[in-house]
Amino acid sequence: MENIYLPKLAEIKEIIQETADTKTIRLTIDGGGIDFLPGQFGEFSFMGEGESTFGLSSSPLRKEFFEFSFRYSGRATSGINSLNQGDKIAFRGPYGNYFDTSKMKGKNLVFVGGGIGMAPVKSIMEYCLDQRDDYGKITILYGARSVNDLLYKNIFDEWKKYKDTELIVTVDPGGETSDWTGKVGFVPTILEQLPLKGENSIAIVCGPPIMIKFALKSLEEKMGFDKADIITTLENRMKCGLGKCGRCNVGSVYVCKDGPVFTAKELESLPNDF
Amino acid sequence: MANTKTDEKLQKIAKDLLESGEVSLIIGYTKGSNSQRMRPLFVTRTEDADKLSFSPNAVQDLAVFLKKAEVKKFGKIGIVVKGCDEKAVNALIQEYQISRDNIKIIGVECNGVIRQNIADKGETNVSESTVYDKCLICEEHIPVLYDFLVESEEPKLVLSGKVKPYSEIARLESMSSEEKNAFWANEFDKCIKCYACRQACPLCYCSRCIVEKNTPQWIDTNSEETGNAQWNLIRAYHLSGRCIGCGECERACPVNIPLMLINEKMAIDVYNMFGYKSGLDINAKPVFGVFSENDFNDFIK
Amino acid sequence: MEDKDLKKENHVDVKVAEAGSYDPRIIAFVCNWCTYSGADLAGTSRMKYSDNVRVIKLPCTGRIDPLFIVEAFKKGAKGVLVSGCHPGDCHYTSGNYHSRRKYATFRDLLGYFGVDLDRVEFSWVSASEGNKWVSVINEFTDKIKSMPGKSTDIFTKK
Amino acid sequence: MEEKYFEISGENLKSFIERIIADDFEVIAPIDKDGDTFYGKINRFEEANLDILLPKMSYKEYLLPKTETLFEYSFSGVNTDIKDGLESVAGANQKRVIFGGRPCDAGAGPIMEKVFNWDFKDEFFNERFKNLTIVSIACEKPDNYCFCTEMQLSPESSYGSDVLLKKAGDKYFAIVTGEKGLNLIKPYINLFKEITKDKVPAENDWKKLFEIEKTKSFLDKNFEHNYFQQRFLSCIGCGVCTYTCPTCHCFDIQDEGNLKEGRRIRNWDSCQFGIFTLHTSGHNPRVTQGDRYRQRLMHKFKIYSEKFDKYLCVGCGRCSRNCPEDIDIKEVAKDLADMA
Repeated sequence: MENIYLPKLAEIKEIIQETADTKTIRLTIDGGGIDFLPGQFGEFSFMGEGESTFGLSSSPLRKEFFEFSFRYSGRATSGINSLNQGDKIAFRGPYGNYFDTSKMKGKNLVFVGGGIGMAPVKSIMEYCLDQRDDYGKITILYGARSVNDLLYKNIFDEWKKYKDTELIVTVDPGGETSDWTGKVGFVPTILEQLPLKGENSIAIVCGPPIMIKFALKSLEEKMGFDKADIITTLENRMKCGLGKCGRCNVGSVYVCKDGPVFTAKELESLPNDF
Repeated sequence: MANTKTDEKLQKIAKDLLESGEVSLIIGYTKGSNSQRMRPLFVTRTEDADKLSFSPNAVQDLAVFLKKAEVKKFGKIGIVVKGCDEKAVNALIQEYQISRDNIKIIGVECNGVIRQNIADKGETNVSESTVYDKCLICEEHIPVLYDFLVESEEPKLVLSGKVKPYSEIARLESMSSEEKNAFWANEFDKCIKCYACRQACPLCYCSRCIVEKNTPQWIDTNSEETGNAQWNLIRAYHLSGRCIGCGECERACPVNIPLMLINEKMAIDVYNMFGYKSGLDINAKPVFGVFSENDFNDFIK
Repeated sequence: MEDKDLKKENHVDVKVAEAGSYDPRIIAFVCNWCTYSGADLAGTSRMKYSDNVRVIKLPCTGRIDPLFIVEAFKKGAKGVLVSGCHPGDCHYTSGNYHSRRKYATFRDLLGYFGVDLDRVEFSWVSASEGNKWVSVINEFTDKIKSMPGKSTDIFTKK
Repeated sequence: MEEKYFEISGENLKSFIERIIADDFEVIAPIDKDGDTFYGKINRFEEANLDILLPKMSYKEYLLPKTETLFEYSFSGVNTDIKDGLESVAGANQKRVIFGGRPCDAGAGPIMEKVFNWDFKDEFFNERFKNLTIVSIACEKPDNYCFCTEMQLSPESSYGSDVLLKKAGDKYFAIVTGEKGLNLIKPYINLFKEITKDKVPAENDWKKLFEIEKTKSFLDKNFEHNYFQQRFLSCIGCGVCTYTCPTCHCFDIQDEGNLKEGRRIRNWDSCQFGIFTLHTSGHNPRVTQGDRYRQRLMHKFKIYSEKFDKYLCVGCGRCSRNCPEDIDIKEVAKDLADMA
């Protein structure tokens, strides 16, 4: 008999302070990573302060550890925020479905991330970068409110090193600094300026609901992406992650079990309840 | 069922208000799911005003809807209120939750409402043994403030004095702390933390309740003895000196916790200590918004 | 103090130092301007008072929400003291007047729920009343110590 | 096991209950309390109120307690010790009997079992469900709020009951639906008289007021319909409907504790609360009470049946009877069916 709510203890190997209120935490269980697929999520907690749901943000192919990124905002995250390297964090997972990478093989890929929504994108993106030869051209568009809100700044150069891979970073108007060399503009606006075509391409989009809404529109209407070729991940409020607690359902879909990864086509068939 | 004179008067007032554009919504009562129940009705079109009605089964305090964002959107609102409910409207005005200018108060004279659980079993008689305790101590059968008044056709409530309202309060006061504690522990043990008491209360209007705040977690989330006692204590405290005694919390409670024993006790004590009764005067300052240099000081060293 | 350390500190244990001796934890919420200065004066004057008390300083008694009292009981305190400026002396003019109303009501409610009112104490202690602070603390501690095991507060698990 | 049929006199039923109590069974039955009727433990047969249609609350808490400890933790130095909450649930209360509930309440168990087992197995629920023996009594007179017939059950349905009693004058017919029921009555079998199926009176022809499939087909197509916002203006979001519902099972997971020790618990929760779906970012998919009541209808009459082939409602009508603002779900479901 197994208690499905019982977490495992993972050790914090490294904490990367991404922005003033965002951290990436690198974990190991029994000295190594865990088996998961890009797009899946886990339940993380510092016991006594409650669980929180975060997408796993590292590439599943990098077996020696796994990562997640979070923003310090409430009770559970303040608990996790207080932990140091070497401390233990409680983890359940991985849960949920994942990006169907077989469909993406050989195609051009567009990754669009906004703010902390870059975390799940990073997982699938690094997964593809790790197997760079299997895919066509890769375009990464990442935007945040301001320069100070950009995550993963320390690994931008690493992403750019791969062949035929372009990284475009943008910040919202007003969020730029005097030495900012990237783009300025909202993600959907910048997206429309890129020379992208829907043929033989797959777009992966994650960010705040408003960004997703407009980015999907740009991809479909301006660039001719097929709805089935746009993939996004929903970030509904969750508690159990196991399809029991009833919090995340949208239509007859439990986001924690049937999601969080959906194509724009699938989203279209769901009621507007997310 | 045919319209009573009260119903006709209500409908006329509502129609006039809607037609003249003085209000865009009337909140009133209409016949409910059985002959012994009334339910809230939201009238925006004059033709629906014919459904308005009133009876001794109109137990709900409609002032509770004034705190809802969806209802506030309507702007100018007319509301049908009994004397007790009207005090809630006053308290909301006093606490700047609604503006007197945006509200048309349609007061109905009320001679007591029948307790819902016995009405459901078929009780139709309005008497001192069938109405709520709040009706027995009611001093506002005619609302203290109104724009329109609909007089009652019901006979006045006859009080023989045999039924003692809230008699449990005196019994509780005479108990030792251990006995009181045991009494409330037993009551709170039933609590399932559905927060219906909060939702049904016209004066619990915080956009984020203290139980929903978790940094720090003031009230334990469990619905066992600890969490339940904390919740019920803080709920009662936040309503002390504010509760107008409509009894909606107790009526909504699915596990029958006698919440009015707490609210009423606090209302009595606040009156004794500070001479203040809630909801009687829209120009009065709320009791905890002011102070007197001569306030009760005996408990402080 | 870091958030994390604060939490550690918050966990109040009932220490049983030796068999037979009862060492209850008492929490005192005091205002910054009067009582805290009074306690400070007691300290600098080398007056001795019971070490069962943990003092938590807040700007004003007006800031001491009754929730704090519940929180202290919840975390295992056996007695709670709230102390501030004398009427008329409030640094913010009227914070203590407002809180007096609140505490009178809250204390009443606690009593109605069967919390032993001997466990909750209120006092006015000014910056010059080091002596009063010492006597308030010592008397309160003696009172709490005299009722070991008799816990009627309803905030902790039985 | 095939169904077995028995006859038992009123007097023997009384001795049956009293003997199982004497044999250390915990018997939960409707008892009069606080001016209403609730499920509670009985020590004597007479304490049970078998005339009442339905107690105010369902007996859901014996399957899904209002607060349940999932595990306890303690920190000692760098180590974390975890005590599995299942240990205290497993094997506990094997001798618990719900007596005198109605077919609607009994139907809730197997319906909820589906969500707790569709992929991950929730052993907390399973253990409690496994250990609960349900002896229900068929209804003779459903009231205006009842709609079990519309919900694919009936006042005489044996779905979910281990033993269903049907009153006939001063005796009862007992339908034993499976091993669990048979095991309960076996030691006291001399109180029962086995009969053949044809001796049990046939079910009445209960009339339906509306077709629930029609309600569903309305919900399928009309997510944005104005009806929800208008009709549920009168909803105050108290959640009494969900808390008294025998099938509502949504829960919240919370931690209680400090840096030394504590526990993770799950509490009942309700889709009627504004913060139920509130995201950290401030975004809330269900802003109005209309959105939230619609979700309850959707979950009951559409979502659950699409996922698990059963409607998440047994038609007990508690949500209607207990609603402080008199929202009658039967009336609403019929409205929707009529609009389809």
